[in-house]
Amino acid sequence: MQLTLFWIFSSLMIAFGLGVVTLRSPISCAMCLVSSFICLAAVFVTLDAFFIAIVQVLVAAGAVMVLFLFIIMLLNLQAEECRRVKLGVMLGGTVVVLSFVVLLSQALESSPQFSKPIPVLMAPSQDVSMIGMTLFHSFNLPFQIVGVLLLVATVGVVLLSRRTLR
Amino acid sequence: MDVSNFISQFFSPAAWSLIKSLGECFMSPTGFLIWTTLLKSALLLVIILGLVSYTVYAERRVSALIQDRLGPNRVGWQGLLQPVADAAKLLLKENFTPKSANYFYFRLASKLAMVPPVLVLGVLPFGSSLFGVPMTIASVNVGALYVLAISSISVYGIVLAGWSSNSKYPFLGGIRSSSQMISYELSLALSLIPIFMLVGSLNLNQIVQYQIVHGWMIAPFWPQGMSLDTLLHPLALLEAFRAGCSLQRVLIWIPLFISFILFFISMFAETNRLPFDLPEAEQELIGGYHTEYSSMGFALFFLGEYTAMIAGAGVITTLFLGGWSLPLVPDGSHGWFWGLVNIAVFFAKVIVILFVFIWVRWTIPRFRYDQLMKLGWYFFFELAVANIFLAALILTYVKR
Amino acid sequence: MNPLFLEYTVVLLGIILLMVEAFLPDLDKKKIALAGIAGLFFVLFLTWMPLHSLSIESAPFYTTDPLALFFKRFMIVMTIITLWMSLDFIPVIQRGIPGERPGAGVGEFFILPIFACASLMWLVSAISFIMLFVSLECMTVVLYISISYLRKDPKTLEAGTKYLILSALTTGFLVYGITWIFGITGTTSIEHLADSIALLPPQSLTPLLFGVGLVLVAFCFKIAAFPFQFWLPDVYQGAPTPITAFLSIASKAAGFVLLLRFLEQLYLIPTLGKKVFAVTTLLAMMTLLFGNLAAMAQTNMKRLLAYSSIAHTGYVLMAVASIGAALALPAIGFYLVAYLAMTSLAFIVLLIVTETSGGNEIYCFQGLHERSPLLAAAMTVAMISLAGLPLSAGFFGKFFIFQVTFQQGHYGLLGVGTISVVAGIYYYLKVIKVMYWKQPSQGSAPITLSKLTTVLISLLIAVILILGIYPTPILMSLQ
Amino acid sequence: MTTLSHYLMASGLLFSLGLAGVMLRRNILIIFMCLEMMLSAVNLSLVAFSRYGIVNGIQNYDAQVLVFFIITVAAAEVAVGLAIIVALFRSRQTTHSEDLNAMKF
Amino acid sequence: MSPLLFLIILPLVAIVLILAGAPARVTSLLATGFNLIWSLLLFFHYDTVIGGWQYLQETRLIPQMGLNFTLGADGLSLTMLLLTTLVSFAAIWVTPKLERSPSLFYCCLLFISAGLAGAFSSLDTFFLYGFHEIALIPVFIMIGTWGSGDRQAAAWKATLYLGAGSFIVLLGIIALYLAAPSSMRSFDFRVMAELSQNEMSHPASWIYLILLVGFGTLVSLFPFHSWAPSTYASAPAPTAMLHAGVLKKFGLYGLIRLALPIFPAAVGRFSTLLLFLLICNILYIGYVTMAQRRLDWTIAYSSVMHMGTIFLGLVAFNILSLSGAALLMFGHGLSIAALFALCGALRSRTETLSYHELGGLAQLFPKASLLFGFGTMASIGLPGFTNFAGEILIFFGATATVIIDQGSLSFMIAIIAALWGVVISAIYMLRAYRAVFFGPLIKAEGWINTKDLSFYEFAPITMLLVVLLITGIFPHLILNLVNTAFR
Amino acid sequence: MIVNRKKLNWVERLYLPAIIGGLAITWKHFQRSLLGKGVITMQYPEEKWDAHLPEWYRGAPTLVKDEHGREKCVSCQLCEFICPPRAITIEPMEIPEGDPWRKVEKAPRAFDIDMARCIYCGLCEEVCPEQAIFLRKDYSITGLNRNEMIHHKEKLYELGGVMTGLVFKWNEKK
Repeated sequence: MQLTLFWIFSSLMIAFGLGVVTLRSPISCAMCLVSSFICLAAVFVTLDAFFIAIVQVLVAAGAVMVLFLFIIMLLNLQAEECRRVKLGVMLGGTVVVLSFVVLLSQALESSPQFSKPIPVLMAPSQDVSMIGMTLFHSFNLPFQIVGVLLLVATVGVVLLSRRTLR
Repeated sequence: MDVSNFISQFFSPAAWSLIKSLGECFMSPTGFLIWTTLLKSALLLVIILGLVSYTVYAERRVSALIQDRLGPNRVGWQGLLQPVADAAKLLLKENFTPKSANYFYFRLASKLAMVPPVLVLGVLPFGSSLFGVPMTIASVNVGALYVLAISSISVYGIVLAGWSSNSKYPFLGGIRSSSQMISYELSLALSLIPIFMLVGSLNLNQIVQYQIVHGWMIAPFWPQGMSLDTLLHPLALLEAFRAGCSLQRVLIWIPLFISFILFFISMFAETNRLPFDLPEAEQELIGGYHTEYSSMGFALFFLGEYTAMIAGAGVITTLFLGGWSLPLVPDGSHGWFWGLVNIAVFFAKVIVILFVFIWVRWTIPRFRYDQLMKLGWYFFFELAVANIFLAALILTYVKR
Repeated sequence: MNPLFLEYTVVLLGIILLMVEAFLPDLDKKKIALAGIAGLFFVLFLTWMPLHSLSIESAPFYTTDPLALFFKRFMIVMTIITLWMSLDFIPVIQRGIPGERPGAGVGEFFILPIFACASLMWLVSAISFIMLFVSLECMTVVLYISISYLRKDPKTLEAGTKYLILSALTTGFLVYGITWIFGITGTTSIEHLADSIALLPPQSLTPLLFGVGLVLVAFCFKIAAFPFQFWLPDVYQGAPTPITAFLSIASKAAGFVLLLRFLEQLYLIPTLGKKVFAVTTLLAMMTLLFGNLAAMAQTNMKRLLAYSSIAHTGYVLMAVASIGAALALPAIGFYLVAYLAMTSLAFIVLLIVTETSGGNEIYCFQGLHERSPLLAAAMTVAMISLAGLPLSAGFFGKFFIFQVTFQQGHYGLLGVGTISVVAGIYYYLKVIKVMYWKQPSQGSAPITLSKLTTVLISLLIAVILILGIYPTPILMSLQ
Repeated sequence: MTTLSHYLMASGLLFSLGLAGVMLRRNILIIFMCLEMMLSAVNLSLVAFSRYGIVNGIQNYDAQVLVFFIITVAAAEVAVGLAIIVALFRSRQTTHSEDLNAMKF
Repeated sequence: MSPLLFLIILPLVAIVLILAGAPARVTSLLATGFNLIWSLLLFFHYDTVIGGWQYLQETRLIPQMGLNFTLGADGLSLTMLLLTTLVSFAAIWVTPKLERSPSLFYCCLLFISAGLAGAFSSLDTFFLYGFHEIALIPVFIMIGTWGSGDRQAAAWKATLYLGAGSFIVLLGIIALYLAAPSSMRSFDFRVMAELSQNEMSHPASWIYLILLVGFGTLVSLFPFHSWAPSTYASAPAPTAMLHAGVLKKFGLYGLIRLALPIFPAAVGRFSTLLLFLLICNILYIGYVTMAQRRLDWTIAYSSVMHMGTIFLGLVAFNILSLSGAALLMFGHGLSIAALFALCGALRSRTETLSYHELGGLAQLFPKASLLFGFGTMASIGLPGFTNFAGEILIFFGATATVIIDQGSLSFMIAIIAALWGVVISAIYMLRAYRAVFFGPLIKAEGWINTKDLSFYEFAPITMLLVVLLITGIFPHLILNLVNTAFR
Repeated sequence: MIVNRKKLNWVERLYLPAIIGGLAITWKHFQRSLLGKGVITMQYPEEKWDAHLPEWYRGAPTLVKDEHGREKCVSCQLCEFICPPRAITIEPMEIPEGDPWRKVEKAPRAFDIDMARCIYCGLCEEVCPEQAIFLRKDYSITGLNRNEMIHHKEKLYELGGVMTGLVFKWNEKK
């Protein structure tokens, strides 16, 4: 069950990811990314991380990407016209990415800990309350900092996007 | 055993063993889960589709009655077959795509608009249990968040419809609608937090269970442990009320009631209903984001909108009005009849809320767009946050 | 006093000023800056209060070791200087923002650095990757906003966009690296990283190295070490000058603190440490060469300072690569303090000259001596110190670093360092040359300085010269 | 049987796709999207490590909290970033990275 | 408080006063004048019987590193300090009226003066080095702003060469410092020398080479000399006076203080190399000097060439030659300062110093002609001038080394070359004298000024030459002090 | 006259009382209608409003004949000209020799009004010099296709009938 779901959703996720990188129209890119995020959430579910999956959908797909879509529409971005392909950039990019993947696979092969089967969970997943406990107890300080971050970001967005400041 | 023996003689042994293993598969826990879930989904879908079409009908009738008219009353008795006729008309009309529209997204959008509200229904406990099967399609421990997440997804259909029509009015409607939905999602989500704090769970079933024990979220006084017997003894009744009432319970009612109001009003904005139907403001935008749609595309939008309304009403019922529970009515473990009664109770509550939706629609005029956004950002958002603090204070510092 | 109160005070200061700005829109914005400066001085004073230990929840995230305290003060001082500089920047801000009234958006320009200061103070205390990530992002977000603050100027926005993309990329690398380190060691603590690594089976080191590499890449982006420095000149040139100063000093120093905390742990694991330090040495060399050689060709003062900041990254990396030496940490600390004084001095002068000559090309400094002897003297002192000529703070900084490098026997690094110093003398003197040799261009008027600015400039000159003779207090506070 | 390396490889592929997008695409908005993709790839790795790193049947929720932080921070970053990009578009009428050449050496 | 501190601080105070608005020339004249008197007092107050380091003061800066701010002087330092104050006083006195920011000019001169005083009175290598480097920027500014000819190129060349050279010195110093065991590390060169003599510290001989290259660049030793002529030729006269007269001596001073006591063995090992270089300095540069066709270039090259002779004194490495070297440093400093001052005075009148455009100036400027004659004689090393005493002592010392230590052939060649150098210098100096001051008056119209030297030009040059004569006739005035350093 | 907007106090600014008041009003209507009271809807095909149609009701345009059974229309084509939606098409013809009404010279050969286009504005009636065209009370004009919606001359006269006692200026001529 887990395996099937994993294969379905992860391959979909990567396929949509490929769409983001290759499609020309920004709207299609954005929609691919949304789909990729939703598939990612499904993969999270196969890992028993329900809360994270939902947050991923809620924030990444439901808020962030809508914002993207908005901006694309607002700016009326058209599909990228075929500009001159810079061979050097293409080649460099491909090489960097390939070497990255090769490095990763070497890292994965080097240790047996990556090929263990999935461990069994003792209790039914209580991830919401556990994350809540972790967040508000032991991670209180970082949580406060995130609060400051959001405050600053709010101020900043108002400053940057108002047509004329009052 | 006899029966199975009797049946088995009609089949070859190989076929019989196949049938038997299929049956075992059917009754194994996983198999059982799967087919009951499918059945529940089908059941719910049927109910919802019926409900949607009759909501549309009700909308027309109620609006007529409020305006001293009669409304559709020709097709069938009192016009009850009107939805069927409407559906037939929509299906048979020409499905038209404007030339300058982006075909793929234009077609996709109408489907996308339909899916999320239906998905929301998946976690709603629409009944207690029937034959031991819980009447929730999926009992998720993040149910409430799931509802919010899915409703946040529903923006896409609208935005895409607006954009892909490649026309002014749909575009404006799409943008308006999505920004409105995003804005009100905040107060929608924040207004629920007092409930989560009180119940300590995001699971909708558990929230309903809590309400059965401690009383509906919008009821400050609740006779705890009341049964048919206690009704007859005034002292026991008093005792039940005393047990269900504490200072905290009374005080927490204030933030909960504010939550209820916030959630309710935000729901109007979230489902693009009057007085917040700016995206479809006919006078300004013709039909908003679905201006260019016809036939089935249009029907899907309509369906989506009303499903969203029903789902919203279901969420309100579940979170604030005790879900399928009604005082003194036992749950489904006491027999299938009570299970059915519970389902009926749930939908009755939903229908009452739907009525309020319609009632409000024909009472209150439309807001101006800037007023709408201001209301969302300057008032509801702050109120919701303050409400959370209030609830937190009460829960922490007032004795249970 | 609870050590967390330091940051809380700063954040509170920021919020109060935001409120004041929001509810008293007619207030003179200068007063906000002055209030900010006063408040930060108060916090600076608080850092010398006795601190007691932390609660159990915060202890795994936050430390108050001398390094953290030292850099907290560093950050506060830099923020004070930034605000102080910004006082002279008000007309530019007003020109750069579409506002209904002349004061619109000016107040926030003073308030944002205060939040950045708070996040930097958290950052230098971070001993957990999570804390590190969160506070780093907080600072980054403030910088995004501040860099693109002057929206009417396309250059600013371009700089903002570039910084945005590259910072986000950095974040990606950083977080991916953290993930791997967490995955292998099972901990997000930096403080106990070495202990956790020591318990690992040897075959786990390869994937760990993968994570370490990713984190290092991210840090290199932050401090602009060689292959990851390309964003820096554009960003520096486009950003508002006080923010450029803040970016080049505070954010860079923070990057070094993180690098130090991280590498300190790796240094304890010889198998891993050797590889990592070989890479660091190489990075230092390349950074030195690139920064100095590229700086020689610059004609724009801000770009020059940008490349010089890359070069200085190289010098500090020299000391980082020699982290085993006893004096390495004080050397880095002192170098960064010296860098703070001299770079901010240079930026102040640049800011004033840009405003009075209408550009930040080097030729705008022509005959500065005749327009304002104090400014010219200040710039000279800054340049001398940046070039590392003696009896200035910069000299002591370089001196300590070379000494540390020598001690660790990195002779190749020393050779590259020597070349860089000579190249450095060349391009820093170019500025001095323009100020003294050339006559002022036609129609440029003498520059009059406000009293506050004069005080700041004199203070910084004094600090540079005094540290050039008496570096002991800074050095002591890190030992 | 799914192993940790399955998840890590999926996440790594997504990450490198994002990286490729950042390097190859020219539209800043799409570059920004690719950055988001990279961050979510990281989240997958984190959750996988957290799920597979179970000690005594109890998960280490530190990683999931970190994921939560990453999502939050990324959202804030996107908000600010898009504000900047929109401001850039307003002043330059472009979102192409190649057109950002006001400052050259 | 060491009285030496006064020498450093007074010019700095004067700078602050000038920046605050005090009249530049008067303030700086007063400051350097007081400094001159003060250094004379110190010079004569030095107790030659006790010898060693006097006027000591030690301020601890970084105890863990052994970094202190130590002031103190022995005979050699006092001699150099006297030279500093003399030349700075003269330089400031001789400074003409300037069009562009005169106060900056005086500030720069005072800076150099303060730095030199600091360098010659510091006992810590760190400050020894640091104070010397102060001069770098003022020189750069002065040449670029008020220089003549190809001043910009000259300024760049000088600054980069000197910057690089001094940085190499710094590396050498750090290497020296690190050579000691970590508990005994110190920057005090007395401690360094002591440690190396007690074999506590093992500085490798390559450190000596580093120091040699570094200091050599500062002194314009042969392959590193090319900055010097152009700098002196294009610098304004006061700058050239201070730089060629005093600043350049710092490299030699540093070698005497650092290299020689700490690396006695290495000096011997690398003496052949050094001898080869100094022969080049004398002969090659000597011939180059003869080929010059401009007065300022001739004098500039001559100053490079004379360094060779002094180096010979250092290589010979006995008390005789070292005293001679010290004496020659003093004498050369004064004479070259006087010559540059005269050069400056002539240039301000004729705007050219090229031989074929000049001639017969003695008719117009008799005073200048007279003083130049004296300067020429001093520079050649005729008896009666300090230069003569110094050179003689160096030759004697070198010969003594050859005889006593069975010195090598190269040593003998060097001595012969140095003697030959005297002849070469006589050739070019006399030719210059003749070409400029005698013969027919070529051109007088279009010159800015045909008046003879004014008082403020005449007096300081005369002062320098008089001191040169006095110490030339009574060299023991200096030798008494200098010998205490090499005892 | 300037009417200043009323300054709302804070209760009013909450809008809740107003909303509740509004809901009460609509509820009242709903309740009444539900009980069948006050519903003013007319069940159309069964019930019609014909009896109540006012005098001035403007229905379909028609042509009328006079008391002699003669066409009043002289096909001057003014109505065709004025018709905003150009619904009227007139084909004139000469009145043949010998006709008693020959002095009028012209009469319509064909007179079509396209009822699919007609907007019931009444301009034709107003402009007609002969008062030959009138808007009558017919309002349910239907047809199964577009052709059926065109009223020809016969239909128009059939609907219009006879109109007497009005101006008939040609009578005095000749």
